[in-house]
Amino acid sequence: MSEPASEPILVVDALSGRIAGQQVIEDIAFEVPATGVTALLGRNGVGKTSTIKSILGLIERTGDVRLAGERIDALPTHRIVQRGVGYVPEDREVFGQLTVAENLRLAERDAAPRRELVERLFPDLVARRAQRAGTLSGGQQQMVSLARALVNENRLLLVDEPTKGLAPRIVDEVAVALAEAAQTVPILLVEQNLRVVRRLAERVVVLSGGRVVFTGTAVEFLDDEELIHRHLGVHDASEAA
Amino acid sequence: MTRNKTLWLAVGGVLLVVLLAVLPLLAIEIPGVLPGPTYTPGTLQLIAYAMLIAALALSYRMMFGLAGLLSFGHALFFAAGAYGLGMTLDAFGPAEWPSELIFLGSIVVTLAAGFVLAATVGALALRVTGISFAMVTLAFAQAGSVLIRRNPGGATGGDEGLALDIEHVPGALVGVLNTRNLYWVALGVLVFVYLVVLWVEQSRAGHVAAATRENELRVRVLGLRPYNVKLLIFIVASVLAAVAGMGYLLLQSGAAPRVATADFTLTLLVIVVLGGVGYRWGAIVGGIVYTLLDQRLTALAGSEFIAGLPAVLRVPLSEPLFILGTLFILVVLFLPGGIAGIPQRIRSGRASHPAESEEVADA
Amino acid sequence: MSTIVLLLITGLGLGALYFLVASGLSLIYGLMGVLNFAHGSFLTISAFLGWEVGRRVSDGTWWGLAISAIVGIAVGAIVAALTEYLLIRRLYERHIEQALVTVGLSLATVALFEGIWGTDPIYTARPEWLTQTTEILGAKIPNDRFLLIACAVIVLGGIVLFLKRTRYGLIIRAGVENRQMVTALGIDVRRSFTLVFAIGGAAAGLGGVLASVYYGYVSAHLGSVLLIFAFIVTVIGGLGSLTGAAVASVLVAVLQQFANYYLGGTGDLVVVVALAAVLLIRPRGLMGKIA
Amino acid sequence: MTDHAMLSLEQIGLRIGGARILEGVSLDVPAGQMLGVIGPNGAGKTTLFNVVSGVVRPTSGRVLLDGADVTRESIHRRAAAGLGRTFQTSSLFPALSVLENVRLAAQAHAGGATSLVRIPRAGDAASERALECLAEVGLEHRAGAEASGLAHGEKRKVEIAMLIAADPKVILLDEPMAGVASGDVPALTEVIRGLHRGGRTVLMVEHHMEVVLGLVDRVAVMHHGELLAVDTPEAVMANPTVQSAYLGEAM
Repeated sequence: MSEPASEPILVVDALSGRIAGQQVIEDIAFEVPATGVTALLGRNGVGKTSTIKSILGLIERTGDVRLAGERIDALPTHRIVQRGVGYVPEDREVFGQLTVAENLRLAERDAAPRRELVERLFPDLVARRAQRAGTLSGGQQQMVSLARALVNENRLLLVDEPTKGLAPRIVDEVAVALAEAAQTVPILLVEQNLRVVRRLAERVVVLSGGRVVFTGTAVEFLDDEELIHRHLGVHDASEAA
Repeated sequence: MTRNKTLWLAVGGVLLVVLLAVLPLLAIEIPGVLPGPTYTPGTLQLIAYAMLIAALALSYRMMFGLAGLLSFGHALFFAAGAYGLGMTLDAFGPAEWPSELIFLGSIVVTLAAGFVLAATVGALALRVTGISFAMVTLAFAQAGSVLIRRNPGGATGGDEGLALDIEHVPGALVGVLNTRNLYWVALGVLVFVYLVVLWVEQSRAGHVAAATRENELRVRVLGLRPYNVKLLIFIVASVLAAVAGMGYLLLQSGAAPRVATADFTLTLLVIVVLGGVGYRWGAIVGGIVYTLLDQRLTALAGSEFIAGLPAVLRVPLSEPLFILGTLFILVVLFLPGGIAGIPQRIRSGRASHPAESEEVADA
Repeated sequence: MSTIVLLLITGLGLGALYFLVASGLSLIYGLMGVLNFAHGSFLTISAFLGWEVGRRVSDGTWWGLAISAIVGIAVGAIVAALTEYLLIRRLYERHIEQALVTVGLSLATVALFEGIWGTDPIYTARPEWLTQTTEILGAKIPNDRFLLIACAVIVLGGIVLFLKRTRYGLIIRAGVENRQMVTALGIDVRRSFTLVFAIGGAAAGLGGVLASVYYGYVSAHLGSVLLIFAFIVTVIGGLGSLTGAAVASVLVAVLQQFANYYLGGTGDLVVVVALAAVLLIRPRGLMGKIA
Repeated sequence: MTDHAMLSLEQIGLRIGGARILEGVSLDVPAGQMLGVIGPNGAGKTTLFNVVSGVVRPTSGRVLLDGADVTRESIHRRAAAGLGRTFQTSSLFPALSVLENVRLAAQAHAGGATSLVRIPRAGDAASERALECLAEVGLEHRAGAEASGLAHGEKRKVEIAMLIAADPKVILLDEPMAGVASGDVPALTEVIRGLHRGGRTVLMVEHHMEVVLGLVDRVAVMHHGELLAVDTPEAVMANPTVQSAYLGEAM
């Protein structure tokens, strides 16, 4: 696919993260171009979620992280988000006691939130405005979580395993929403469903052992059985197919 | 820890105990810290009291620091020791029995009662964890405190406190002239409590308790029941508190209802944190520093120097608890390892103690 | 019958006091995980300053009481907000240390109050109506009970409206569930910490002034006594639940009154037993969130 | 080896709130078998382990350990009855030494672990046993180190040593390779193989396919809280349903 046309929106260098004093990622360096979807791949436990959380300052971190050229690695989480970073966490993390409408209202940062966009993408949520988010299905909760990020004008979206544990039909809906979002905002996507990756991502960054081991285009990676085998260890399955 | 270092620590400890034991025979003066030379009853009384509080703090630290049990009811067991012994001495024994037998019998009865109380409260309170555990222990202690103030059947003396009935107390432990003996009793209590705590911490149960503090689920998947170990630690710590309480009754010739209050437990917490939760001797240092400060600040509050100050300074400075409370806040904010953590802090340049990472998590 | 009515309404009045203290405790714990031992001190300082100002303006009149209440609310809010800002915030996310700091603060401030106002209770003057009684179903109810109940209902309603209708209320409700996710939506959740402390402090401040009406005196230990019961109420109601705190306040206070009357003054003991029982049967309290 | 089921799951279901976490999971694991459990994130693998080890009670179904119904038993009773497990994130007791960690497991197995009277000493039976177990995973030289100071791969090995010391009949390994540097994988694989060699029954959740395929006798595939297939590794890998579940869809 296309090479990054302009300045990358996010530059990560020498990023290390710790949880409860324990190093979980070490010396991570990669870039997210200003357009399209960049997938962050790697086996379970390799530190993908920790990388996202480190960028956001949700866990203790050191390193050099720049959003559109501006250092953000010393900022508290809410300031990073205020600079235009949308976040869709692993496991949705909707506020279960709050209604769908309240979940969305809480997320609105902009003076003119993009409510129509959200309503168009997730018509299901409009019907369930007054329902408590905790009573929604997993797929609907994922819609809420995505909608919370999409309701604002962002410069970057960090999306962590949006299809985890979802039924195939819902996976499709999520992918459609992300594809639409990617038209206007660059996305850093953690995803284990390689089909979704193939459909959405232009570039991939692969982690192993807490470090970046591969950076390149999605096609380059996904078409290389050897690379997939080496870094994700799921190669045997597709070969046997 | 290397064998050599352990040996040196043991030798140092024995020397310290010997020094403390001969203190009443010496005339050491530390102006500003002690009210007078070390052979005088007033000074001995103060140091003895400090040692009993240190012993109590040590037992509290075993629960909080070793097993991670944040109890707000430890005062209950100290009070149980003090009031238990006082009430048994009052009520117990036909006069024809020899006094020594009654005295020893009373101690045994009090210990047994303390054990039963600890086992009951512990068995119930440990069914919950975290803040809930703290609250159940607080509730039981509060019940004890209410009972003592209520003075059922005139047994506890209510707000007036309970005066020690000296009829069956050995003569050597009664009166100002015998303060020296009471001092040695207090030293004995402190050494006894220290050795028991040391033993428990080194024992298999102690290791399991430490493991439980760090990861209870992990202990359970090993096939062990954390409840049993925590109950064990709770009972031992509580009975030790009762032992210190008995020493307190003898030393003070009575018991005040204050020692049963939640405030008193909070004071213990302050002492342990002030001294340093991560260290056994932190509790001892905390207990002694706290008691001496409390006493000396009270003396200072009554001094002419303070009386001459303007009200803005005079009022706060004449309240020892204000100064101690403030000091405590400063320690928590700026000295997380407590007093005992200072050397470690200087060595490594960073501070930590075992309880630091634990959160008050609701069960 | 009249005894039961009297006990019920008196219990409601006492429950109102408990609620004014417990509402703040519960919100603070729910949002921040901080067990605030200094909450009693917020109440005491408000009671003292409210009384000091009120008696200078107009002692023993409604006007004076109103001034006292306003001063009490303001003092409670300011002192609580300062506590959060200067002490609690420095120990962000370290819950044990945060609780310890409030323990230190409570010890220090009670001592300070004793130094300033002495250890004995200071009796206060009240508007005359409050010292009289009203007969309901044959029971002579002291009028101050009605004032307490009315104030607590207003406070409860106010807090509920605030939580339901305002953006900050929304942030607080979300924060009680998942603080980290609130910050990840670009919201400075710490500002709502200060706010919650201020609200809790204001409720406690009003509680302090009303406690001086209920008991007829102010003293350095006013807050410490109520705090113990407020803790009990908070835990029984479920930490973090405002409704739970309200329900438990009434239950505890009414239970206490009935036990005091029918079981020979054992109210305190019965409450303590009730706490132990609730925790052992239902550790998260009546309406607490699942931890 | 007999082929009676050492561990049986009968129609396990779990609902939390309205969400269906597990549904109709039935599985027999014969004694001495090693079973791999695979499936995408969120499929319910770890939850299944939690149900088996007693951390979570199922809303329906039964768990049988060596023929005995343990569905209502507590965690520690199941463990005492011969069920051992590890966790996804390494979970040693960080402030205790490596030896103390393993010794706790050895004592738990031998009994008297919570004795107040006995003080553990170098050279006593439990310490010796702990050292043996550490030697089996090649970590006896780290016995004195504080557990929190170990490298990640070493921690994993200590956990295995604890399992050896506790000598369980059935072992649940939850992603033993997670976070382990790829260079350490072969050594750790060998350690796991050793664990199985004693005739123990082992269940293992793992994303490292080459590890799973090299070790296990059978593979169970989970998806959306259900068991999709249980078969030999080769057959499972050739199964198109598994393909699409695991990789989204065959590419």
